[in-house]
Amino acid sequence: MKPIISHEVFLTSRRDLKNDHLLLGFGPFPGAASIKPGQFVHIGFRNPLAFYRRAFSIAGVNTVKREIEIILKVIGRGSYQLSQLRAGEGVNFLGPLGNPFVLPGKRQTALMVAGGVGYPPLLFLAMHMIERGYDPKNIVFFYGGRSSEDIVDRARIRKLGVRFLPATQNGSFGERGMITALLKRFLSTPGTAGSGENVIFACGPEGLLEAVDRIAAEFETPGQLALEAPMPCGFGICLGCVVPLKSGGFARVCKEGPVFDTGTLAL
Amino acid sequence: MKPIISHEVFLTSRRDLKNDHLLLGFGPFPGAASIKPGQFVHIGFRNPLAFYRRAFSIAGVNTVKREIEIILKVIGRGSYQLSQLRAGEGVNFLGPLGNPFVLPGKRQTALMVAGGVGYPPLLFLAMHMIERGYDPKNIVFFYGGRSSEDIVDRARIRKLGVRFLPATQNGSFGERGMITALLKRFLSTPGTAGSGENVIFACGPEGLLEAVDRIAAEFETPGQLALEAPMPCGFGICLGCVVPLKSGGFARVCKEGPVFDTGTLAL
Amino acid sequence: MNSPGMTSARTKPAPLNKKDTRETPDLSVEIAGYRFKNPIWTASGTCGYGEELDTVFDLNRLGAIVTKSITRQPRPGHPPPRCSEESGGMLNAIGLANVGVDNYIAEKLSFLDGYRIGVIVNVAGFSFQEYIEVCSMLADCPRADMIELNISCPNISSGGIEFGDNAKEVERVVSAVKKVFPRPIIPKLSPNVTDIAEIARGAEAGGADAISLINTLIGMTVNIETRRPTLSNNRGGLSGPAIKPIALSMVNRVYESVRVPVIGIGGAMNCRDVIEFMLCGASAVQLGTALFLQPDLPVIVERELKKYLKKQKLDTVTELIGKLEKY
Amino acid sequence: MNSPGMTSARTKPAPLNKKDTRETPDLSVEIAGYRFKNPIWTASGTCGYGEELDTVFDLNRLGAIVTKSITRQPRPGHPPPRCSEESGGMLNAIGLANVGVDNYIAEKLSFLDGYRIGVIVNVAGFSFQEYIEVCSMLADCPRADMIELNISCPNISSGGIEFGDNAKEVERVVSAVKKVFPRPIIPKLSPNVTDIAEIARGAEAGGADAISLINTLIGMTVNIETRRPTLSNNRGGLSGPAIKPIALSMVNRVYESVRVPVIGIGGAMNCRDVIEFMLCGASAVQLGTALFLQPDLPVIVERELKKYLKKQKLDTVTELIGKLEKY
Ligand SMILES: Cc1cc2nc3c(=O)[nH]c(=O)nc-3n(C[C@H](O)[C@H](O)[C@H](O)COP(=O)(O)OP(=O)(O)OC[C@H]3O[C@@H](n4cnc5c(N)ncnc54)[C@H](O)[C@@H]3O)c2cc1C
Ligand SMILES: Cc1cc2nc3c(=O)[nH]c(=O)nc-3n(C[C@H](O)[C@H](O)[C@H](O)COP(=O)(O)OP(=O)(O)OC[C@H]3O[C@@H](n4cnc5c(N)ncnc54)[C@H](O)[C@@H]3O)c2cc1C
Ligand SMILES: Cc1cc2nc3c(=O)[nH]c(=O)nc-3n(C[C@H](O)[C@H](O)[C@H](O)COP(=O)(O)O)c2cc1C
Ligand SMILES: Cc1cc2nc3c(=O)[nH]c(=O)nc-3n(C[C@H](O)[C@H](O)[C@H](O)COP(=O)(O)O)c2cc1C
Ligand code: FES
Ligand code: FES
Repeated sequence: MKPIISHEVFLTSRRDLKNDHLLLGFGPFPGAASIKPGQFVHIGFRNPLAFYRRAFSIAGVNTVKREIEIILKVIGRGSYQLSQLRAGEGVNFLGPLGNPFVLPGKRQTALMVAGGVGYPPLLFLAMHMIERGYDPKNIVFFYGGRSSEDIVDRARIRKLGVRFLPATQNGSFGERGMITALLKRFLSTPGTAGSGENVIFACGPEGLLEAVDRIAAEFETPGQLALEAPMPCGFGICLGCVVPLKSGGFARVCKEGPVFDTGTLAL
Repeated sequence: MKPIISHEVFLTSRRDLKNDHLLLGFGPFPGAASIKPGQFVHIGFRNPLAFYRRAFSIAGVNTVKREIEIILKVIGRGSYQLSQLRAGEGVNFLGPLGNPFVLPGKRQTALMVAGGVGYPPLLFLAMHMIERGYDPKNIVFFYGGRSSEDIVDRARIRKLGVRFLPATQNGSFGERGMITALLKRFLSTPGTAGSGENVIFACGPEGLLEAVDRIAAEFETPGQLALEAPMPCGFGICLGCVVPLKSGGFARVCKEGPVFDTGTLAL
Repeated sequence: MNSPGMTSARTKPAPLNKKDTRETPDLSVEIAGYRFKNPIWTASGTCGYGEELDTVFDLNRLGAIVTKSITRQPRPGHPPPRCSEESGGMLNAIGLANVGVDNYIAEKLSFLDGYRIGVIVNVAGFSFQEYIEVCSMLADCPRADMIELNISCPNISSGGIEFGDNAKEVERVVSAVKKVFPRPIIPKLSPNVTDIAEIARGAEAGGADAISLINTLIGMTVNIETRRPTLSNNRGGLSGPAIKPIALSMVNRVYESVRVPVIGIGGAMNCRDVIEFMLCGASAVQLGTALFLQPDLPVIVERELKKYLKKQKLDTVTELIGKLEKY
Repeated sequence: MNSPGMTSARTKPAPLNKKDTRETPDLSVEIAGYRFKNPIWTASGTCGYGEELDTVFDLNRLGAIVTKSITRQPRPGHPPPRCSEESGGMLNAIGLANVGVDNYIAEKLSFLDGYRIGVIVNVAGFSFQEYIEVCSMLADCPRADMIELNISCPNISSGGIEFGDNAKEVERVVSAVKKVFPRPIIPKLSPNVTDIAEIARGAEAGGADAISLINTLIGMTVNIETRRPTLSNNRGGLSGPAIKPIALSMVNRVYESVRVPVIGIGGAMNCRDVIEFMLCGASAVQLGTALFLQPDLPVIVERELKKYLKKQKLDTVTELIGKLEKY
């Protein structure tokens, strides 16, 4: 088994995105270069306000500075405590944890479906692919939220040169409606899918993942879902983060996941 | 019964004294003007690192700005959390709590005996008396610690014009030895006591208070001791902070104290 | 029933035809034939006899106050250290320090005279006789609306086993005090037992009008420098948020096991916790250790509880009681 | 005794003439005739079967590992949510998810072969028969140095009352498994009982070689938006620092009530806590929930324990055991 690194890292950068979202950089993290999109870190504090550690998808790496980026939305105790960190203050990173996304073929079209604060691992996935020579035009970035406010970090997404398809439930930005409805329409419209086959990558709230799972089945499109679950340990020892499998039994989100193929989970 | 004020106050000033001591100012506190030396505030945090509130002697008031000063030494969770506060951040003050020192007669000599971080209420007492027209020469400020490091805030004490008699156990500042030995020598030396009678005011570790209590009895000198005790509530409802009385039974440090006459406690 | 602020329902519940003039949402709850203006009470030993708390907020805001355990004779309590700070809570071994029932009646109870709140007098004892004596002395004090019976006390005559450890003993002591005290009796259960439901049924069989739980859990910690326990009594009682899950589970067990109302106690620190207790079956919730950290908490809970009910479109707080949807 | 890393003392304790070559301070402890290199163990259900933890630190640093409860058949465990985060701890209702004893022996136990640590296999069951079957299968596995018996399981045949709730039942199940397993048996006690000392004496009467405690406390919490319990099993077990005072008190009670060694469990989060448990009477201490927050904690505790002993001028950690100075 690959060693799990428990490492003290320090806040190196901080950028306020809008709507209580923050981009935080931490380093030095020796293993930064080998981190892959879909993996996460489990963050511990010296004087934690909450009891568990908190898991955050890796949203980017700087392999030169050996830094890791995460993007978070301030919601409760854990994210609040992160938001209060000052430059140079330390936290403990346990990671990288979990299985990454499996990259698509270079000629496939990657349909990334992000819901709310589920976008960070997909942003990382897109950047990672483009760095590795994937054509940005073969990436479609679906990004849904309740209103315009929820669609943050637009500039960075646009700069990648991917096809950006936002949707909001109140229509205040992008299409009006659920992002999964947009995905479905996309898949139903002949010609829009580009030259190759499609592969779906999704991360977001439970409802979104369920819908994507159904759509992937309906359109016989392969897909990968990045799950979240409360994680007491984050590295497989507590059996607390399980998700039921279609085949019966359970899988640990932190260990067998957080990325699962569509069609495998009993969502 | 006087109302207990539970009040949100904000950090308004901060000065690093040496040896992990900090002077913090908080306001606005409507009752600031009526606060008396010996009283304390019980400080609560929004996201406390420790379970109890933490009690701090009031070390000074600014009645114009309606601000309260406390002086703390960073020791554990509570004092650490205070030390991490940023300007403008809020805490909850419960107070002013407890009974103040009873001021001496104007012609008496006030022998203030401070041990380590017990000096803040005595500093406040000295300032308070001088503001009220007491002659600084009638105040003798005994201040003991293990080494020179422990004797902080010297400039402010000297500026008051009081007689400053420090002592350290290793002799690195002031006299060598226990501050209570110095007090005893002072009381034994004819003439040093000034024109009037003496009254002792003491605050510091348990050993110091015990010794002062004995010395006060030996020299038949009236005295007042400001006690500390772990305080679950700070305002008399838990009965958790008691100290045994010579007359039998117990007194609550937070309610009947924290200031007690010498000779009354079974230390 | 002549206690101010409450409507007796000994004969029958007060006609509720003034419902329309009641505030919405309505926070009042009925327990043992009495109507309390809200389900927010303070727990015995954490609010003294009321005087100190009244300097922080107007006691009239409470549904009821449960005063510090009283015994036949005054007790000084244990020597310090009596309390120790723990993760998510505290240990206490106050040692039932109290002024004794005579002084209580003469000095303390009268302080509460003017208040329109329920006054529940918590009574402790070290023998059957002591419980009976204290309760019968309170029978003649109309301001003592109800008695909460602290049965987490060692029964000296039976070798120090706690009354609350045994369902038969609980039944016996409850039925004995029922005979001498004409108003409701609320036994307060100890959580340090194998089967809380059995104890609760014992209390009910003895004639309990309601049941409150939980008292503290027995605990101990050690100062590793001095190698001594952190309490002079060696052991103490654990309270605070640390015990909330245990309390909720027991409240729910008891709610499902008896027919009398249940009063929830244990680690409630905010309005969410109070709602949790009510969903688990509590008709009222006592705030205890939380008062040390935030003495004006009852007022805050009252406000937030109303907000929650409005958001949930509920007219009355009673619609929460026991409405947990179990898996 | 051929388990690596331990010296058998079935016949007599290994001669300690190599004392001078031992490290000072000496962290080794002797329990049930075995010598463990240190008193820092990991608790069942919080360290899996060891594989994952070994990626964080070298398992050889442990005194012993206690593996996840195994049953006769594989069990998938309860559906999610299985855990809920609480103040100072967590609730879990994993539901004894495990690979079953066959797979355990075939796949999991062998992983620990190369390690010079004590391997303590935790066994759970829903009937006497199940305990006996699983334990007798382990009898032939030399790597299973000892068995820890998880008796906090409902006894299906006696209406679901937990084995651990009744001293007679505990005695019966312990003496039954003693007959089929030739090495030490350590019953692990449930704290959800009125008199832990009575249960411990039952375990000792059944032939327990040591006693470990405590398992989790029964608890429940509620999501006030959905009105559902936070766990699919409704109730779960409370662990973490919240329960430490309860655990210490019970460890001390049991230490004073039996002659066999006691293993302390419950909310130990750091070296200070481990020392508290030892002062209360524990010969070894299991780290549980703490591993989720700080998986390399055992290594840190080992280092700090040595420092503490040096500062206290103690040559061996055994000088701490039970050295609490009570009031
Ligand atoms: C693999 C993984 C990746 C994640 N990546 C990100 C990310 O990139 N950006 C981001 O903002 N957040 C991410 N999260 C969510 C994050 O871990 C926190 O749950 C979130 O920040 C809210 O925590 P809080 O302490 O602020 O809120 P609180 O409300 O105080 O705490 C959340 C509580 O809810 C529980 N919980 C319930 N549902 C979930 C869930 N779906 N996930 C985690 N905990 C849950 C937790 O156990 C905890 O008790 C991720 C979670 C996981 C498991
Ligand atoms: C009336 C009063 C006035 C005080 N004035 C000052 C002051 O002016 N400046 C200052 O620095 N400190 C003062 N203290 C002490 C202060 O309240 C804290 O105890 C101190 O800051 C250490 O707390 P901590 O959380 O940092 O350390 P920790 O070690 O984390 O906490 C202290 C712990 O020890 C317990 N404890 C043991 N002995 C005492 C004791 N003598 N007093 C309080 N708690 C104790 C507490 O309950 C708590 O659990 C005062 C205490 C009291 C009661
Ligand atoms: C300092 C203190 C003193 C207490 N004294 C009493 C008492 O005299 N009688 C009693 O029945 N319960 C007493 N209790 C128990 C509380 O009433 C309550 O049952 C328990 O603390 C759990 O609730 P909490 O966690 O909200 O505090 C006391 C609790 C504390 C913390
Ligand atoms: C997630 C989890 C799973 C557990 N599984 C088991 C188990 O399978 N068998 C067992 O005997 N105890 C089990 N326990 C109980 C622990 O071994 C330990 O007794 C308890 O958690 C108290 O210690 P702690 O507070 O240090 O965690 C489990 C505890 C947790 C938190
Ligand atoms: S969080 Fe513990 S197994 Fe996944
Ligand atoms: S701290 Fe509660 S009575 Fe003094």
